[in-house]
Amino acid sequence: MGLRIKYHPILGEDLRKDVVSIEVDGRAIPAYEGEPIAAALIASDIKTLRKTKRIGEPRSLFCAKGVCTDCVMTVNGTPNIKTCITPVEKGMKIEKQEGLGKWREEPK
Amino acid sequence: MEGRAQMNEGEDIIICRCEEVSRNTIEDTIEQGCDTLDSIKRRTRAGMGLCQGRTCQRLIAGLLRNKTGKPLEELKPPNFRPPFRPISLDLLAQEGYRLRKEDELRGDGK
Amino acid sequence: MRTLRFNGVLSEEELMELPGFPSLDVIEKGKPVAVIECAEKIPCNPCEASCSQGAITIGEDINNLPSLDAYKCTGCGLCIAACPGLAIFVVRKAYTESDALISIPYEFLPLPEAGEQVEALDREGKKICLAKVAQVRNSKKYDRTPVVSFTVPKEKCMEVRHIRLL
Amino acid sequence: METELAVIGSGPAGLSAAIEAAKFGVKVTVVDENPKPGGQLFKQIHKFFGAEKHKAGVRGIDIGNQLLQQCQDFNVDVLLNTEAWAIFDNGKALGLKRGTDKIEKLSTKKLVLATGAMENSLAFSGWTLPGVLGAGAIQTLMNLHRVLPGQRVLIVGTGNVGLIVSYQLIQAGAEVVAVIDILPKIGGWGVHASKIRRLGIPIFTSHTVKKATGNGEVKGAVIAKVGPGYKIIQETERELKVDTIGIAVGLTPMAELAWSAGCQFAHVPELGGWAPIHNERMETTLQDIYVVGDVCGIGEASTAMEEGQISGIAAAESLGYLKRGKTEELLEEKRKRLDTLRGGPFATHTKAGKGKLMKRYYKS
Repeated sequence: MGLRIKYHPILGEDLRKDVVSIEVDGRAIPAYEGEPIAAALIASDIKTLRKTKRIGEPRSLFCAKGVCTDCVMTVNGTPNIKTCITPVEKGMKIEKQEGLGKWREEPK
Repeated sequence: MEGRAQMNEGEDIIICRCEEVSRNTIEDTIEQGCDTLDSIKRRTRAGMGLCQGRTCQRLIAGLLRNKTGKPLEELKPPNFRPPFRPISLDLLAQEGYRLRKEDELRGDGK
Repeated sequence: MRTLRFNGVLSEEELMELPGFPSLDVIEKGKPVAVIECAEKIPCNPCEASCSQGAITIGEDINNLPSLDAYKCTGCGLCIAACPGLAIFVVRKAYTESDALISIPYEFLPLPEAGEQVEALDREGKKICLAKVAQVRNSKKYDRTPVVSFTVPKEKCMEVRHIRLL
Repeated sequence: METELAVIGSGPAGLSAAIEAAKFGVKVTVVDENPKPGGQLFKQIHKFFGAEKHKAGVRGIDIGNQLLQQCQDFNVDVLLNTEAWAIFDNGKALGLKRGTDKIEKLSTKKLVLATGAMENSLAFSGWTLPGVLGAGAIQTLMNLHRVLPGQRVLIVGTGNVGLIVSYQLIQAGAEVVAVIDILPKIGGWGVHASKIRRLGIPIFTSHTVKKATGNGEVKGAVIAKVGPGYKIIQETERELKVDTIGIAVGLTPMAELAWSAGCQFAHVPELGGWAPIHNERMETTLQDIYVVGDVCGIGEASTAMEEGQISGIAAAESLGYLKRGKTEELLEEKRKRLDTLRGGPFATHTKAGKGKLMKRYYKS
């Protein structure tokens, strides 16, 4: 987790211990429970969060406050989830969203 | 300053990130006579995506001002209509149904 | 142009005009004295309250520039951490025969330790000489703005304003 | 759900409004779409300017914690993960979406909109690449969530946000390769500029970013000098090796709820564009709706808190919790503080802009 800020002159040491595992496109990624999904992904150097519908451009976090919707991903089968303000929960299944995304066929 | 220096000259770049509408497309539309944010939105979908124009509206207003000379005071944002945040129709319908049931139970359903 | 508004660095002329800048003969005398490099009318006055000697005055309108009474100033350095703009330094030119002691706010990790050799940087971040850390103060009162004091050759004392760890 | 005063947005303005009204007994409900309250306060890890008597020299994060404590002390209800997606009946009812799957209606007597602002965009070739993001977004990511956006950063814009974020990137352990601005002068406070200059960060004024390079993510930034008319001067282009480009070119009020409710607006460039018209009590042209903080003109956290308090007092009076005489006395004190905070040369524009908004209020 090279982009994690463990020690900080103002914020002090990061003492969070509640590391959980989330699944991103089938790969297990460590994350802190409750942090935004996008933060966990960027910390694991996953920058591309979705591909656009027309040109297929990669996109990532842009406004980080739930406004621009560039960070939307498919979370537990639901597309268009703003990952910058959606907290990580243990075992979440996250998929890079292609275009508008697909709803899972049968909601659980 | 506003709007003027927000992009470099003569480049075809994406302006509306959600709907992937380029500068050229928007400028062509303006040349064809669209001179409000609303008409550009209807014509090109710029500002109609998930973010509802929050990211690109200012950029488009800048293009409009540069092309038409219209002052920014005259470029009102298109109408904001709810929902202001993405919300699934399924959820809305469920709530509508629930509220109607409630009204019926209270006996004031219309 | 080498002025604050054009490159973020106060020019010598700009510095000389500041009411918080002690006169050069006070500095020359060598006692520790605050150097307040605050040049714009910011609505801000914590420095005034931080000074137990009443050496810093802003007055009723908090937009006023801080002015320093260099004769009242004991160079205690409490204002260094109190200044939200990190624009106050303490210079003691006659620390030893050859060296001046400079105190600066330093909000970075790792913190240097007393005795450590570091690079001394000017207002543009350019290395101009070496410095030796004398003291690091980081009490609760400073609220996470540690104050680092270090020695540099006397003649550099009005140029050096930051350090970089080696 | 029912309340007496609904506040949308739990930033410095919204929380201050809520606390002030609750102090006088008003039942207050704050709504925020974020999982944590505080708005942009908790990413402000620097000490604030201001009057020593009123939280100057205190870091934004600590002010945030003080406000949250006060919310508890005065029984302010704060609904998090809650989006206000619609506004009905002249602000008397709100459509809320709570979490991902619950819709609820909130009825209220008075409404304070403290929805803040959105960062302005800057369109250049490659600006959609991962690695280009708002400077405020960088601040959120690193100071709130403790993750760096990258290792080597170019900041575009020398306003206070650009300068402060640059300093904080160094504090967090990243490298800031340069800070550039298309204007010939630095936009933000000199002390913030000096802070990063002595760290060795160059500031290039009269420079623009021409493009972000890289395939799939940012690998570099081509910057160039601009001449008259902000046109790029040929042969001044050079590429900086960066993995992150932070855009800090100002803010725009985020006021769609006020638009949709039917509040009247004015275009005031000094305040960041379109802003809802309001009076000295922060009332909009619609009775019962107040606007405070960045949503009615880009300002500082300190002024946002004063505006919030003013609206809280005004709302408390109109709900019958405060007598007219006492109200005027309290408001006068807050207005004086606002005037002082906007008394310096850097706030002349904001002050003029606010004057325009209020003039329009009395015309309408």
